[in-house]
Order: sequence, then C-alpha cells, then structure tokens
Amino acid sequence: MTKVNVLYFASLREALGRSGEALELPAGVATVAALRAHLAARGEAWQALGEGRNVRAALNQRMAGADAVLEAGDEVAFFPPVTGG
Amino acid sequence: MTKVNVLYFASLREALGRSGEALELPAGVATVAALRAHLAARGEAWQALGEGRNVRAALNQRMAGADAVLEAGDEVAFFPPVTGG
Amino acid sequence: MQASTEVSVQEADFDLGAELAQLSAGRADVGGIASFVGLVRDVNDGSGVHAMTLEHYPGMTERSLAEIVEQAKSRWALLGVRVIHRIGRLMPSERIVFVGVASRHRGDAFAACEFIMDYLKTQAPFWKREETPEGARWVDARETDDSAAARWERPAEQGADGTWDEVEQRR
Amino acid sequence: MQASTEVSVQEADFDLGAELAQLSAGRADVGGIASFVGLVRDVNDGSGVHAMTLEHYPGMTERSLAEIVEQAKSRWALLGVRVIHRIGRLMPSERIVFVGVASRHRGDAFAACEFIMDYLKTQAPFWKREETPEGARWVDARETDDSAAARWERPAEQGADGTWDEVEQRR
Repeated sequence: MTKVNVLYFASLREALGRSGEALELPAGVATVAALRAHLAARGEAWQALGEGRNVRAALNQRMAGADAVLEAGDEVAFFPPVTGG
Repeated sequence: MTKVNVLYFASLREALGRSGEALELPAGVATVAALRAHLAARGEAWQALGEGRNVRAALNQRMAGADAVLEAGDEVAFFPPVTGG
Repeated sequence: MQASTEVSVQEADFDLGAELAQLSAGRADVGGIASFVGLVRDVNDGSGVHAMTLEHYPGMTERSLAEIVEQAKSRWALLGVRVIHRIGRLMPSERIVFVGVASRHRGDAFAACEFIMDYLKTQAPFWKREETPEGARWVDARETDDSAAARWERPAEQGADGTWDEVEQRR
Repeated sequence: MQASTEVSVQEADFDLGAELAQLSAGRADVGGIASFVGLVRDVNDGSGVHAMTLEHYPGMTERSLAEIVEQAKSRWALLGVRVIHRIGRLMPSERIVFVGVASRHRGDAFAACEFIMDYLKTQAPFWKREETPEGARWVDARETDDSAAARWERPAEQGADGTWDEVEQRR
C-alpha cells in the first residue's frame, strides 16, 4: 500500500474545493503524471488537472517533473504556475 | 585674442602644483589636442600631459575629444580617467 | 551561519534601511549592495487593483528561496544575501518582496540580485489573487518571467530542475 | 519637475530607507525599485585603506550625472530616479554612492540602475585618493569599468560622446 499526501494550491485549490487529501495510490499509479491523470479522471472540477491544463507539480516540496516516481509517505502538490515576487 | 580658462584635477592637479590658470591661446593653438601639446611642451612636470599619458579632457564641462575646437571664454579641463562610484 | 536569517516569509512589513544596513554591518569588505523591492501596483492588466492576497506553500516556499540563494552564491562571489517575501493581504504601494545582495564588486551584486528575483518569480511557490472592481482573480503567470529566468540557464544545467512543462515539452 | 532633486553631490551621508521610500511616495504605479549602494572598502588592490578622499569637478559633476539620468530615462520606462554621490573624506564602510530607480516593471528598473552606475563610473568627474599604510595614492581607473559601460553602447551611438582615448584610437 502506497499512501501519499496530496496538496492543492491557489486557483486549483479553489476549483477543487479542497486544499489536500490523503490518498492511497491505486495499482499502476507510480509517477506524478499517473497521479495527475488518475485525479483528472474523477471528472468535473478535476478536469482542472487534465492534460493541456497549465499545472505544475512538486514532490516533497521540490519542483517535480511528470516522470518523478512516487513512494509511500510522499507529499505531492499540484498548483498553477507561480506568480510571486 | 582667445582667452580660455584651464582646470586640472586629481593626480594631474597634484603633479602640476596648481588647480588651473587663465591662458591666452598662442596662434595655432585652436583645439583641445593642440592646447594639451602646448602645455606639455612647458617641460618637466607638464609632461604629465604628454602624448601617451592617459589624460581626459572636458570642454565647458562636457567630455571632449582631441579635435574639439576652442573658443574665447571656454573652460577646458584636463584630468586622469575618472574613478568615482 | 547566516543561513537562518537569509530568507524570511512573513506577513509583517520590514524596514528597508535596516535590512540594507545589515548586509554590510560590522564589516568593511563590502564594495556594493544591489537590491530590489517589489511593490503592489494599483493597476494590473488594465484593471484597478484595490488589494492583493499572497498565498504560498509553507515549507516549500522557504526551501525554494533558500535553494535560489544557494545557487546565486555558487555562481557569484557574494558577501551577504537577504530575501524577504510577504504573504497575506496587501494594499497598493505596499512592499511585497525584498532582495538585497552584498559583494565586493557591483557586477556580482547586480547579477545575483536580478538572478534571485527572476528565479523567485518562476520557482518559488507564491500565488497572487487580486481584488478588482470586477471581482477577485488569480494573477496569470507571465511568459516574460519565464524568459527572464531562462536567460540565466547554462547549457550544463538545462533540464536539471525539470519542471512539468519542460518534461512535457521533451516528450 | 523632479529634475531638481534627482541628483545630489554632497559631503553628508544620507538615509537609505528614506531615499528608497521617496521613489514611490504618494503613488501606486511603481512595481519595483532597483537600487545600488557603493561603500568604501578597507582593502583595495592589496593594500589596507584607512580613509579615502573624493575629489570632483564642481558643476560638471552635477551636469554629467543629470545627463546620465536623462539617457537612462530615454532608454527605459522609468517613474523615478535618484542619484547621490558623496565627496570629501570617507572612512571604510561609509556610503559613497546611491542609485535608485523606480519603474512599473523590474527589468527596466534593474537595467537602468546598472546602466547609471556603469556610466557614472566612467563619465562622471570624480577621483578617489586612498590613504594606505604605504602612503596616499590616487586610485587607478579600471578597464573592467570601461568594458562595463561599453556593453550599453548601441551601434548608432558609438563614438558620439568621443572621449579623448576613443579619438586617439581612431587615428
């Protein structure tokens, strides 16, 4: 069982109506990209995570590529491009 | 009669032992370069203005090239490359 | 030794003069301090802005700012760096961000200061939400910020910090 | 309107925080302020420096600084500029020069601030005399300052301000 903690920020947090969730990864969901596709497949608001949407990801508080591999206990965050400064 | 005011700054002022002088331009001395050569020809310390020495000039408080033409009442300054900031 | 006070993420405003003075306090080897202050503008993308709220990703924010500072220190000869980024609700003309860099020579100070700002703009997890007469809106990321950050990339480093978009483009 | 207070050549020190605040006082269209402060270092070219005296060319100094500021304003979209250069005898870690530039966007503020510093270093008539254990000495101009200024030259402008050296090289 691979449990991860997922966080959502900014417009994505607003669109999804939540700031995060604890999630058990289904079989076959082993990368950031796979997790994103899995979440987008929930439909409706979750399509904000769908392909073509400008979404960034962080794995354990570091910017992460789509191929980054997930492990139990990881913190995965999805958010729009940053706009600070 | 073309009278100009000549100023010397920094290491040049020190080398020449003066900060300036009123000067009547001899016949044929009509440019910044000619004035510089005329002054250098005074010999000894004045060779600090000689060819090959790194000297800058200003005409009426603007950086001036060697070919700048002198007129009566002009303020001509000679100094080493600036080192402010 | 300085690491603990180099980066601050805070709601409170700060004293610019004091922060700048701190960068050369008690030492006489600093030749120059380059700094940048970002302020809330009352107009953005053609709309009036009467307030702005900055959301961030606690933990990652501090970590990413610290990493950006470390990168700057590895590229230029720096004697001191200070980064302050505010969060929460801010009014027009209030300060958002401060970056100050001390060095022996001005070239290093300028380059590192601009580098930190450019990277902060594209790498640090902050998001701006503006209140306008037409309602609240999330600020869109600017392509000019991406290109500003990209000009600092050295060939050997490209792709090293593979963001999502870069990875997608490589497919 | 601002021209009268944009440039100061003075013996007195100044309040950095107040100068920076002044650049965006009473307005909310400033998005960023880039600034630079130059300080007296206690070591230069391998010698200890226990004091420095700045000589200048009264009249030309103010004029050349004002012209440098005007050039910067013609090249970038600036909302405010402030240049302060001190003269007289200064001790290590004392401030020598301040350049602050306000703009809507940070790119313009950074570029104009660095441009003004680079031009000031090569065009404004100031000269430094250092007191060292080996005696007093005039500071030599640095070639790196010339090349720093040269990178801002645009093809159409080259030679336009023909300094002596340029003219000599053209012979």
